[in-house]
Amino acid sequence: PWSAPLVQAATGKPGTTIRVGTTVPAGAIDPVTVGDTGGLLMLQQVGEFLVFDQQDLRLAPMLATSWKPNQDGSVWTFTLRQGVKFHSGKTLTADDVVATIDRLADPKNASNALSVFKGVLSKGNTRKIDDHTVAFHLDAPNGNFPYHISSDNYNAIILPADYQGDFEKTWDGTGPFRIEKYTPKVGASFVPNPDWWGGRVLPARTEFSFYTDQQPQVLALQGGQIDIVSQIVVQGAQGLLGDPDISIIKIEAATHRQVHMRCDIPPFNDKRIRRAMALTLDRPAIVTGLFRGLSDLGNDSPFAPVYPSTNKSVAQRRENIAEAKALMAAVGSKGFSVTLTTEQYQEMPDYAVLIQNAAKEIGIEVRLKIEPQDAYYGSAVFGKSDWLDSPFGMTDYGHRGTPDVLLAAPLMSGGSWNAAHFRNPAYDKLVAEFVAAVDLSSQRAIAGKIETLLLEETPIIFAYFYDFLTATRKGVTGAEPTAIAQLFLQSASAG
Amino acid sequence: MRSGWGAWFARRISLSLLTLFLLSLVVFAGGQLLPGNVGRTILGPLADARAVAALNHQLGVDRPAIVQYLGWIGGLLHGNMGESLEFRSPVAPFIGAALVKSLKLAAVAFMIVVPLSIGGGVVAALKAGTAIDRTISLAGLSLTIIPEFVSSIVVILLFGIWLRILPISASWPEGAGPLDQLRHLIPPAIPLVVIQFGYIARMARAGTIEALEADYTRTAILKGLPRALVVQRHVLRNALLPTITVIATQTAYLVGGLVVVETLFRYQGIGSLILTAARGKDFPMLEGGILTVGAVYIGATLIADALAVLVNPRLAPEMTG
Amino acid sequence: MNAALSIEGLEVAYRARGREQRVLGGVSFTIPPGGSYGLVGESGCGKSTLALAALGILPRAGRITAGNIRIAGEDLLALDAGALRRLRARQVSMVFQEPARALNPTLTIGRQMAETYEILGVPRAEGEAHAAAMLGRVHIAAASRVMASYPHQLSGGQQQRVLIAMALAKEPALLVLDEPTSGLDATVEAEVLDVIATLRRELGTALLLISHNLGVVERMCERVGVLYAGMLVEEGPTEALFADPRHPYTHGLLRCLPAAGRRKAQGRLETIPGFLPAPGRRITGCVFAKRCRLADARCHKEAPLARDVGEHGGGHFSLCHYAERVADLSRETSVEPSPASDSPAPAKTELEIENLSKTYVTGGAHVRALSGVSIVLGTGETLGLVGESGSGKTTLARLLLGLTAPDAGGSIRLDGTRLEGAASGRSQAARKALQIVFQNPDSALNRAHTVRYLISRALGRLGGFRGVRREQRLRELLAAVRLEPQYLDRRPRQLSGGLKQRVAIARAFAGEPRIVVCDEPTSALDVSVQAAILNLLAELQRERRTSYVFISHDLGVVRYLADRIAVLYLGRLMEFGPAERVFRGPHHPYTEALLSAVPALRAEHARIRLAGEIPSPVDPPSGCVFHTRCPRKLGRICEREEPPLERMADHAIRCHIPRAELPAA
Amino acid sequence: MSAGTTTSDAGPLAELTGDMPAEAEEPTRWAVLRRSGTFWSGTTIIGFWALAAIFGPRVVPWDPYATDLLHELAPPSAVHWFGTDQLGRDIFSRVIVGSRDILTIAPLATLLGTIVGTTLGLAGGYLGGLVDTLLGRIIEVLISLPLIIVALLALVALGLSSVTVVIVIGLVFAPLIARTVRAAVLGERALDYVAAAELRGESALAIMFIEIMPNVMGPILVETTVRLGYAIFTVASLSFLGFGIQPPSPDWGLAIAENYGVIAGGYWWTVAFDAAATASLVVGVNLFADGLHEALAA
Ligand SMILES: Nc1ncnc2c1ncn2[C@@H]1O[C@H](COP(=O)(O)OP(=O)(O)OP(=O)(O)O)[C@@H](O)[C@H]1O
Ligand SMILES: Nc1ncnc2c1ncn2[C@@H]1O[C@H](COP(=O)(O)OP(=O)(O)OP(=O)(O)O)[C@@H](O)[C@H]1O
Ligand SMILES: [Mg+2]
Ligand SMILES: [Mg+2]
Repeated sequence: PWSAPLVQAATGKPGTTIRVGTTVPAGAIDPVTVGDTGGLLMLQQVGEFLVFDQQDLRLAPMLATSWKPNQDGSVWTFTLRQGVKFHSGKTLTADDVVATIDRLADPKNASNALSVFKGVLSKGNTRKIDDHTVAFHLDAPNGNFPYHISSDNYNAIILPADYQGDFEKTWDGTGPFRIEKYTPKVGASFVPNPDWWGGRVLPARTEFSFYTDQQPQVLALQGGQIDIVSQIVVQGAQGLLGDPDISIIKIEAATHRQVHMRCDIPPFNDKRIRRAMALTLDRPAIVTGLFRGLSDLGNDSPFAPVYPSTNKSVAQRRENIAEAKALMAAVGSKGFSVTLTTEQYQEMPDYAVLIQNAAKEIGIEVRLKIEPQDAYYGSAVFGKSDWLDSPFGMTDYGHRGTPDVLLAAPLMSGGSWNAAHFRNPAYDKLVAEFVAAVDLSSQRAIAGKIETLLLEETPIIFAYFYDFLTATRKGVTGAEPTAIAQLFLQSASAG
Repeated sequence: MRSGWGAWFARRISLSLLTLFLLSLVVFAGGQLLPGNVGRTILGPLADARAVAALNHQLGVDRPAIVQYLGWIGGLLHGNMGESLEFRSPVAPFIGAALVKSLKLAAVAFMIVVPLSIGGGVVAALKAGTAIDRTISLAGLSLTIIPEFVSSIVVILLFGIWLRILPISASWPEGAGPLDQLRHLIPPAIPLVVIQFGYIARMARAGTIEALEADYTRTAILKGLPRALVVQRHVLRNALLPTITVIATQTAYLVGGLVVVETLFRYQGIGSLILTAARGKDFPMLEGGILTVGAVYIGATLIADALAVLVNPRLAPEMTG
Repeated sequence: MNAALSIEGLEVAYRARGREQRVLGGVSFTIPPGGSYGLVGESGCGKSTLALAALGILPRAGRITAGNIRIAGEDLLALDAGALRRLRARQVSMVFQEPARALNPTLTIGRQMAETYEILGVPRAEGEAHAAAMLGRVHIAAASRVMASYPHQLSGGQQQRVLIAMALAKEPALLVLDEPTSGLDATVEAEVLDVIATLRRELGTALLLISHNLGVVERMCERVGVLYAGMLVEEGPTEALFADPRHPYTHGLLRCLPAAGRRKAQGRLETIPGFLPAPGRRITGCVFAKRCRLADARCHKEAPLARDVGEHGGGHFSLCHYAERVADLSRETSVEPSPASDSPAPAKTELEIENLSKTYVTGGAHVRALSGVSIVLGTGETLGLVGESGSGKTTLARLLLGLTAPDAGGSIRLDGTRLEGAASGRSQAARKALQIVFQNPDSALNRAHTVRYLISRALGRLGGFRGVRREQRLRELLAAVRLEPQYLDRRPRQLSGGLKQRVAIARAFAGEPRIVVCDEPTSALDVSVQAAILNLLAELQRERRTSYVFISHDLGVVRYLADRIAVLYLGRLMEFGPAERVFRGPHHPYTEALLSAVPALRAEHARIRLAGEIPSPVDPPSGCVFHTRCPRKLGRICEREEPPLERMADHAIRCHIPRAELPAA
Repeated sequence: MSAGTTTSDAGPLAELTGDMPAEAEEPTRWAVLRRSGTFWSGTTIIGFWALAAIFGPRVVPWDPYATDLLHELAPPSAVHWFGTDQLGRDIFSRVIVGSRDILTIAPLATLLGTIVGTTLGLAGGYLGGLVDTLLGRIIEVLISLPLIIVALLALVALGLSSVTVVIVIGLVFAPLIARTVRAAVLGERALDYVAAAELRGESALAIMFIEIMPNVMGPILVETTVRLGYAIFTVASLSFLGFGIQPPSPDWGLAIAENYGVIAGGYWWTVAFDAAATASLVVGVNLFADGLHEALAA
């Protein structure tokens, strides 16, 4: 039987305490609202999803044992696992699933999953067939629907039907660990759930310490005060990469930066200039310099190499200054100056500097405006957000299990994250086709067309998709992170 | 003068309350300037606008600002500091915990720096002009100007990573005893000591030199008192008054201003609490945190002033002014 | 028996701004056991330095570069720390100029007194008893209350007496007093000096008394040394030295005081031109040569040696080549007597003050600083305002000028027109008409500005002068106050005290004022400078018919300048009338006491002692406010009824005693 | 002697002959300053960095902005004297040129704080009464707010730019300076020259700025130089926290923030030189301030 979302076999020593450093949860731990890595990591310690999105981006059963679409992919039916118990002792039934998903799809609920379900699943369309079968009636056919309610959708941990919004009191999930103690802003500890359906839980205890910054976590790991840093980025962790006492768990992911160029206003309203800009970047060098190679190259579309649906036959864009200059000349531009607005986050300032230097080659003078994240996003609606309003900007996007959302919101006409103000009916149509496609080969075919179109238009530069990295002390085994910063520890051992 | 104390305290306290009230207004007005809104901050930039609106409504931050402020201050008058918007639970426990932590760190820093710097300053003054004096003064000057983030990193690398003799996180494990807590507090206290040492030592030195040249010291010397007694009884009592005041004014910084140190040493003091509250637009938390720092500062200066009067009753008439 | 103090060839230098500056250049003198020695000289001549050096307590910057000091036979400079401490514990005491600074503000009086005994090994209880007894001997009544007090809770006079008690507690062989009374009122000063004299006699203590007040020194000391620029220029028995000075400097010092009874109408006061040389400056020849009217080429080249010039024996030394010719100086400028009118010529009334009161409210207490004062002042006259510290003199001055608003009810009329209470509410003309010369020129002159700016600004604002006219007036004004144009570009810190006060006077006169208030304009200055300033004021008045309100605690000075005198006590006008009448009497018992307390040179009159302290203006005594201290108190009536200000002609007295029975000089 | 004659040889003019008054002889403050080793060491250090800021870009061996991803984190060598940073930029060149922003922002911020603070201090101290009470409260309010937090909040609220940093630090310093100035003004206010000016009918503004201000320049100057040290410190701290100077500026605080994470990996040179530069500048300013202070106290 499928036991746990585990790649490595549980060979570690049982009964150890695993100490994890992670980002401090930004607010109350409520599965409905949580939207930050610290919070979702807490949810996932006690809660479980219907399906689990594995490191290779294929789905595995979790609380659902099987699922299938109807013919056109507009209705998906899930069969639930039998004999699963919540920590409170209650048995999991279809009612719990219906209530959980409906809660997340309800626009009145401050649900963080609302943007995922938008145009996919509406409130009231999740229906109980019997105690262990649930059917999802979608707004439109969707070949990738199971991903939307998988561990990819970190809000979608299954809660009891009578959940009151008091998660921090109950921590009532079905997972391998139950809460021991949670102190906001400080840390949390968990102990094994003896009734877990998946069998034996290896550690005796897990302890999470919250940090506001990566550096102290790195230092704490090196100082031996924690065993795992749940997520590291290469910047500031170069020291760990060569450290013989440290192991790095690397997961290929679709995490990336979108460098948008507004297609509706100068200076980037001509697609040749946008292409010229994209041609200045030496992507392999960037990947080496910023990520020590721990990254895939981007080809200016959301199709990351990690996605099975990505069409790899489309040629990779490379640095080509001559062509870029030619394009500039064709437009009659001798260069201009423009401000690149971006966030104070991870490697982004460095990347911005590299863009700045690269653009110089074709006479584009880039000024940098690097803001704190909240200032950059502002109110996150058009007209009140540097993110959505700036002519030239760079935004951080986390990993997604499928490219669907990334194809739609940032690029489709009227997309709510369409900072590039890109409007292309042909593209919109292709995306609709892609989303509805149920089998991989047709998905790949459509992907090829989309990739080609985006290379031609280049509203957004996707230069890289970097790997998700978790650092552990040597001797830590069995810890399994996901590319969205979850961390499964039921098989972990601290040696 | 005795009856003056009551009036003095009453006046000081009412002035302090006025200050705190103004402070809360300033913070509130300042908070309005912060970009974005709470709902957006909690749910993140990519969340659906309907969810954001729903959350803002739930939290009551879609009401007019003045209504929110009045509601908050009304609660405060009933001893209720309000609920955190981000954590959706009362702010008092958060602030209480952070305050205790900040005070502990400040106390440890003071415990190290006060004897060290006053001792240093006094010795420098007694040996004024000698090599000892110059060494102490120069050390003070050099240390004071090392930015916290520089000295903190040095401390972490040196004691935490290379020598491994001190923890690199200031947060002690659950249930740690006082000694263990102290061990955890020493590393973050070091940068603070480094910054404060020169400042306090300099004050102590100047005060001591002045008192050493004062007529009353001459009077004492002429009484034939042993030098140690002259210094202890006549010089130090007067010399250290300004130093006390200086130390008191440092509390605002030590209790609320340690963003860098708290971040680097992973310590959940008031400084980082205020900062995260501000970035999260968590207004009740922000108000509570800042008012707490304000109250600590005002309290410390009050105590310092009262102490000064106790030590030197001549300052008492000023109390009425 | 060993001398109490013997100093030989003492040289002291200060290190200032990286340079050594010699401030004492070979001073020698001896005080026999039980003897008393007075040291006089201009400010900055090294008096305090000498005292501090003699006891081995120079400031850090100071250093003894030569000479030796013996106290009761022991060589101070050769003693180790322990011996020095023992010597200090038993043999020497010092009382500093400012009592408030010589007491530790953080300890009670009792504690500080006890230390003296503690160090002598006296048991605690016994020490306390001794301390209380000692306080009794310096006329402190409530000894136990005082011992429980902190220094700031005592008045200046009490503090000084405590210090004296502390100094004498160990019955030292030598007592050093550095200007022990200069911060005190004449009445208090007299009492403090009495205490010292009595105790000294009883204990057989030798005394080194430093004072710029020649009267005090004359009264207290057997021998006097005159210090000039770190040199003892003359030294001798008090009697001989004062009667027959043998150094031109001493002569000048004695002559520049307004002698008893001398009035402005009788002519100028003697002055000593020039300034003290800067410390550390190398001088060839006689240090005083530059200021000396006897000096000739020899004096500038050849330093004189001390020699005995006494005709009466007893060791009268002078450091002058021409000591024998000093006596001739007096004859050159003898007083030309001019007819002194008894009461001022009837003048037009310039200023009329009626029923003026002022109550300060501080910390809930009401301080009645001035209570129903009515005074008139005629054109070209001087009103002398006298009274002890806190009597309300400055308050009255500030009310006149509009710097403080008076209580409702009173009025100030200038030439018949009523003036607004606050200067800001007055017309520019009214502001122009009333100007002031402050006590302390350092405080009164903005040290950031040049003399030119200081005076021009006043000329511009008050005189309304611009451009060339202003420049012209500036020159005229400078000439009027006898300032040379070379000073125009100096800042106050580059001027001496006397020059500064001249600038302040020039500024006050810039707008052709009708009335100038002078609030103790010379009390911060040396006597030699004081004379020049008084001369200047008198001349300006003669030239311009300006009226003065002249405040001073020095009755000698007031007598020299004033045409009318107002005596204030606790904010009440006790007496008001033409100067000569007030001085001659019959006068108020308080005036009588004030007059008798002045330690004038060779004064003959007996002193009247005022008992007790000045009462607090917060809670003044009932009836006649003076009854608590009045030596002529009649009885119950004085306690119950406030006497009216009784006028007889232009002389008013507030006393129950009938005029005929009032004292007269 | 008759009235008005001034020619007698014992007359007043004669009083003026003789020596100059003692004070005129003493070395001026400037002379004290000139001989102050402290002052000159400070001036030398500041001068060095000022020259580096002005001429640095023209003399440094490398373009401080040029990235070279193939030679990132190279240790100090003959080619890169101070090594390279994470983007392969030459650290020596960056340290030299890095004085630019801080040497513009810190003095400007200090100047702004001094001007505003002095004005507030003069107004509170001279006008007294209600104005003073209110200003006093506001100053206390601002002082009880930890500096770095005010700066952070203001920067978040007003948006990031060097101008904002100047304004924010200036305004944060203003109450501190105002407090010092006010205390000094209170001392001056009691002096008689102020009363004399009032008696001339001078306006409040004239009294504050023409009469009083020159006399409190000492404390203002000392406060300003001390604040300048703190300004450098604060600008560096803000850069470190990511709220100050923007990349790709070679600013020292920013460089330390960008690189301090890698020192544990042995790449000490990415931080050490910038830290030393920051420290040296603050030491320089403090020495300068100290020397000035000594001279003014003399
Ligand atoms: N600590 C010191 N450092 C440097 N110079 C000093 C110091 N104390 C005094 N002086 C200088 O020494 C000279 C003599 O000073 P001293 O105080 O002995 O004079 P004084 O006669 O007591 O004057 P006064 O009557 O004003 O008290 C003065 O020029 C003074 O400026
Ligand atoms: N601003 C003030 N506030 C409160 N009380 C004051 C104030 N100014 C003066 N007084 C009080 O008023 C009384 C009279 O003071 P004033 O200064 O007029 O006396 P004075 O005769 O000039 O004394 P001195 O000879 O010491 O200068 C004193 O008791 C003094 O303490
Ligand atoms: Mg003296
Ligand atoms: Mg007075």
